[in-house]
Amino acid sequence: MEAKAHAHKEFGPLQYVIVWGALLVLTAITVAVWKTHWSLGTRVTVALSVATVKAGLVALFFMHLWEHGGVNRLVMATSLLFVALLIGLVIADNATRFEYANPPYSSSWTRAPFEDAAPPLQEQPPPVEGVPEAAPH
Amino acid sequence: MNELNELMRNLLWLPKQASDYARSVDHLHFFVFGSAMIGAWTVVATTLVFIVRYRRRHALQSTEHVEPKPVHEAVFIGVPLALFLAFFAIGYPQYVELQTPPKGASDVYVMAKKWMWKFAYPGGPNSTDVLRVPVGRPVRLLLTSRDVIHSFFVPALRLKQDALPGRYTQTWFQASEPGRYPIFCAEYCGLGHSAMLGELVVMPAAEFDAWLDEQRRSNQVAAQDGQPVAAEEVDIRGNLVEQGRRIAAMQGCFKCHTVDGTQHIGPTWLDLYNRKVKLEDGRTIVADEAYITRSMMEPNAEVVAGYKPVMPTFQGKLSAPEAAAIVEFIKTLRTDAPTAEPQKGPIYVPISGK
Amino acid sequence: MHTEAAGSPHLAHHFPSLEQQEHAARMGMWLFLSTEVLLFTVLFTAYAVYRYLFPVGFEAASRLAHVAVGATNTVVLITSSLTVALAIYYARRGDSRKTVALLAVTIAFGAVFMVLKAYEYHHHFVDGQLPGKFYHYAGLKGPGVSMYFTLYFLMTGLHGLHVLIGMGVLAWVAARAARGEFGRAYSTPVELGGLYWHLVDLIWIFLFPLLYLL
Amino acid sequence: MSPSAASEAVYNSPNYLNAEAGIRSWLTTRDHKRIAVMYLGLVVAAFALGGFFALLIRVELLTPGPTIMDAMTYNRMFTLHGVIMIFLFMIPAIPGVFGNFFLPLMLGAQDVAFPRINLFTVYLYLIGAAIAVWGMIQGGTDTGWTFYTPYSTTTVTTVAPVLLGAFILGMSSILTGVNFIVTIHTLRAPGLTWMRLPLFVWAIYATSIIQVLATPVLGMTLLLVAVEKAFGFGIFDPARGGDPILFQHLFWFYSHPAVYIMVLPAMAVVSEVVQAFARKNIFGYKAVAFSSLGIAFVGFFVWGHHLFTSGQSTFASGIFGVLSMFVGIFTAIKVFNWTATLYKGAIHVAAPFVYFLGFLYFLMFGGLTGIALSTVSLDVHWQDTYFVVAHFHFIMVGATIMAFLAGLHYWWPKMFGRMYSERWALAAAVLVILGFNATFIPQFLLGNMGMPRRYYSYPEQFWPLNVASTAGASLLAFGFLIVLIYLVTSLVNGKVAGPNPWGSRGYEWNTPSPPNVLNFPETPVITRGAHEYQDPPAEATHAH
Repeated sequence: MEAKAHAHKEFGPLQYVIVWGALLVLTAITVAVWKTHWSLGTRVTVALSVATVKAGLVALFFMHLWEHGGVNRLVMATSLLFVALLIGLVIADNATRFEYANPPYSSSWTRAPFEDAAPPLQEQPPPVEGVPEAAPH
Repeated sequence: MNELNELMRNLLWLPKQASDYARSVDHLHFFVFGSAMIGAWTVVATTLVFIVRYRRRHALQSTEHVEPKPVHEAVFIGVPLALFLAFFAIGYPQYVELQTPPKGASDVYVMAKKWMWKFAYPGGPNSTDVLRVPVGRPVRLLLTSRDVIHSFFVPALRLKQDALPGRYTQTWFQASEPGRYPIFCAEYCGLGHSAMLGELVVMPAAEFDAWLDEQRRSNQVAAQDGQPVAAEEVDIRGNLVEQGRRIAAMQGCFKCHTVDGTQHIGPTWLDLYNRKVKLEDGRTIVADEAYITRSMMEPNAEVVAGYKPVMPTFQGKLSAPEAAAIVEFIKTLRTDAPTAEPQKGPIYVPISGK
Repeated sequence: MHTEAAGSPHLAHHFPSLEQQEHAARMGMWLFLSTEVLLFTVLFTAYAVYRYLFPVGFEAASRLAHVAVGATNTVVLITSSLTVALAIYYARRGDSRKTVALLAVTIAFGAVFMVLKAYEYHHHFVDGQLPGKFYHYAGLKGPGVSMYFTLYFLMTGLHGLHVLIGMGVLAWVAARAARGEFGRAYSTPVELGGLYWHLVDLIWIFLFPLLYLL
Repeated sequence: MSPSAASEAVYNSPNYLNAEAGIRSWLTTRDHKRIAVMYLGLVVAAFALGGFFALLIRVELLTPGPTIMDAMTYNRMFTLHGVIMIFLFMIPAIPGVFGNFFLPLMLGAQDVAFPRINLFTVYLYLIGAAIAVWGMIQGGTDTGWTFYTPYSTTTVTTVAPVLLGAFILGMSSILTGVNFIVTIHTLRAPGLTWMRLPLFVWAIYATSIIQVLATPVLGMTLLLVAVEKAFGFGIFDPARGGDPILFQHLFWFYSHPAVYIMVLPAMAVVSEVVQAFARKNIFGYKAVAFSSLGIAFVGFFVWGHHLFTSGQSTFASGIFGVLSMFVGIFTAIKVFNWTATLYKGAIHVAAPFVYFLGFLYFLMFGGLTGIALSTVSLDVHWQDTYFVVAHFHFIMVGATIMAFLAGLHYWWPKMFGRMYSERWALAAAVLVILGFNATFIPQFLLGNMGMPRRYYSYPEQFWPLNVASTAGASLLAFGFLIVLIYLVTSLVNGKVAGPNPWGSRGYEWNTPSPPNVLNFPETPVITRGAHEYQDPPAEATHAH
């Protein structure tokens, strides 16, 4: 890549503008994908991958991790590791617990919970109603 | 083997083992305790030997530079790790067993609220603070809470499970020894946390079946929580004062209010009726029927001075006749009338405008 | 991995040379930024959990977000990141005039961001699309919907607070730059202020798809 | 590097205590040593306050029913005790006092990287402490230091000031951590490679990493609780689809590593003490150094072992359970290496060494009960009982306070230039260790019996052991009182210590006692590791 050739030099305005352009293009891509009718999984994957690439561009070039690197890269990598850890392990718990230990009427309550003797829960939830078809504005 | 079990159990002050599960957990406990003790005291003894053997002979004594060989560190890591993983390898399957109720276990619904336990069996029978189960049959508990997190804890079963508000958790057990065992709340839940006691009664299976049948047949058992007893039922049973006492007990009033004059979380009921009470906001009020009833429905509106506004509302949990019955019961609690002879017939005043 | 840092010639000097001081300051800033990342992680975790538990409610609720405004704001923040990066570039070359001008533009972009954000908030307030118990929008009801707005307001609110702080920091840096305090030898505050601003941008880069597009 | 090599000038220049006079000079100081002394005063005051509440709690538990206070007061009391001891004493104590004082000295630096921020942390500490204590006096929080939702969001007592106070104290802790990490990276003296760093520095480094990465999570979580309580946003509210277990995950993501924030500095101190009093280099330097980082790292993966009975999934409990076993290994490595350090040493049994032995004992038994607790099925019985209370008091009070006292006695002559009374010190050390055992061993047994924690009253069968525990606590309090008295009097009439009364070869002893303002007359050049006690000393031979 072009940036690699300048790895040991400081970036100039031209490089910054190129990164900026790339970020705008990526933003456009996310919005465009959102407008498609692809499956939710695909859209989530694309949106998060694009966000990660954008964040990487900002961190490496605007925030100079590319040139300075060293211990600061380690700091950032460590904190991101712990971010992944916290989110990952908490979700792992929610995804595998006793289904009715999750909040009532969340996705893990797959059927009507129990027989007559179950004490009633505090709030009877309605199903999600009035889902808008597309963005209202 | 059994003697060794009893010896270790008493040595460690553990309560009786009321299930096979409790026994196997204890055996792991003994293994962990024993190996930990051997390991730890070996280190302590080594330290003491070194202190004596290598005591300082003169002030500026020099020492040689000792570096460990890799094998030392490997042993330091390997031995405890093997032991710890062995603990886990035994303990985790036990935990999995506890989390996986067997098919065919009978269900009991456990509802915790400040500060009492309610147990409900399929088909309607329920009880407060006393959980009856048959010996030798698996029982699954489905726990929930009305307010904050509580934790259902039976030391004799080595079993504990939090009860979360608005959702269910589950656990199960199969008691092997008939008897009566205490139930504690193990998750801090406020003023009455330590008074939130219950009792597990393990009965012979036949006795339990008979009890459950009788409960199902009988109208004596009130309907579930949240479905107040109909007014006629109160009337039919006639003895309003006795009824009030029973309702008060079922609703858990005595967790906070005494009837013998002792100060507790809430004001005592003894001599409460027509007493002049000072409120938090400085007003003085006479505790008549209206005030007592208001205190059940909107407990934190007029709090007696010196008490915390911690009482939950009973709006929707007590019907008007039930509330009236409790008032009637309170009226009888007088020091100048030690023999509070239950009055006959319904003499409550219906509360209007509720 | 730490020996690598020890071997670098940078650390061989003991007395805090200007270079070493800059290195220390930059490292301190990065550590501080990592605490900011973990601060937001709490909200990201909550988002992940509730998004997982209430997929239908969240998807429906996110359609109430104003994507056009959000996308515009993304462009605004990305552009402000460019201007602040250029400001640092010129500060290092001792060009105070350009530095101040670029920082002023950055702050202006920040202000635009906040105004657009306020516009969105206003609409959500008017429609009753509010967090938790305040939610009273009749058009959409169901499990997880009010939780989406709880998280929406908490996440964008905390982010907005950071934008305001960032604007304050950059204004202070710009004032110092205007006094000609920075030059080839010393421009650390511009760089640190810029790092903070980039982080604010970086977090928005994730907030935008999570809150508007999923 | 040796005192004799230092220039004459440094001995004639004023030390840090006398350099400037007046309250103002203290309140605006940026000298890391003065900041450390201020921290010492503050944390000792906090400890006294927290200890006083602990005594009241023990007195209340002397009888099964109500003894001296009502249930509400009791609940506030244990909350106060927990919050003060953890946020105001345990977390800042060793980093704030010994970290601040000795980290730059051990690195051969003149100060920490950001001296102004260092002073700022003291003020943050004061502000946070003031808000929290004011809140506890005004409203009296009754949630316990764990602030579990939904209890904390529905209680009638005031919770917000305590949450805010803890948040501000967290900021203080974060900034201290950032400061130390940067200092260790950028201000090491020439020749002081990573593998020559004193072990104290390694452990403080590991502590700082946890402070920086974990504390923000707590701060945000507590703010969410405050927002929830004030506005009802419903993020943890079960009635609005919120998940109370999520709060527990977030809370323990900080609060389990926080345990290592409390114990790693203790390990830092005793690593120095054991080498100085055995006159021997550590056995297995790399193992001890890297196990600190190992604890810091793996310590982040194990928080879920606080949730085995909470409704957490069986799968997640398995992951957290097995990882908890690994975190125990790092502590085991340290214990074995400290013990092996005594081998072929020249051991002098002085007060700091007695505290080291106490530390080793409490850490070992506290640690092993910790391993037992993370053995998943055993935890189900012990969770939220007095067994847990006894376990973490063994680690926190046992290990950490022993190490704090070991460090205080070891470095007292360096910090203040005076010796304390060795005879009183030995007597107090024995008293403290005995009193501590008498307090908490009965609590292990109470936990086995099944007595839940945070109990205001209890059934009769728990009575005898509670009496024993209260008796032990009074012994313990008496021991602490003696320590306080002889240390304070030593400031006035203690023997003048001289630069190195212990003959220690730690880098920090190459300064006069007390050190002068700029620490070293000229930048020291490090040519050997700390605590090398061979003859001839390594520095005498480094010339060729």
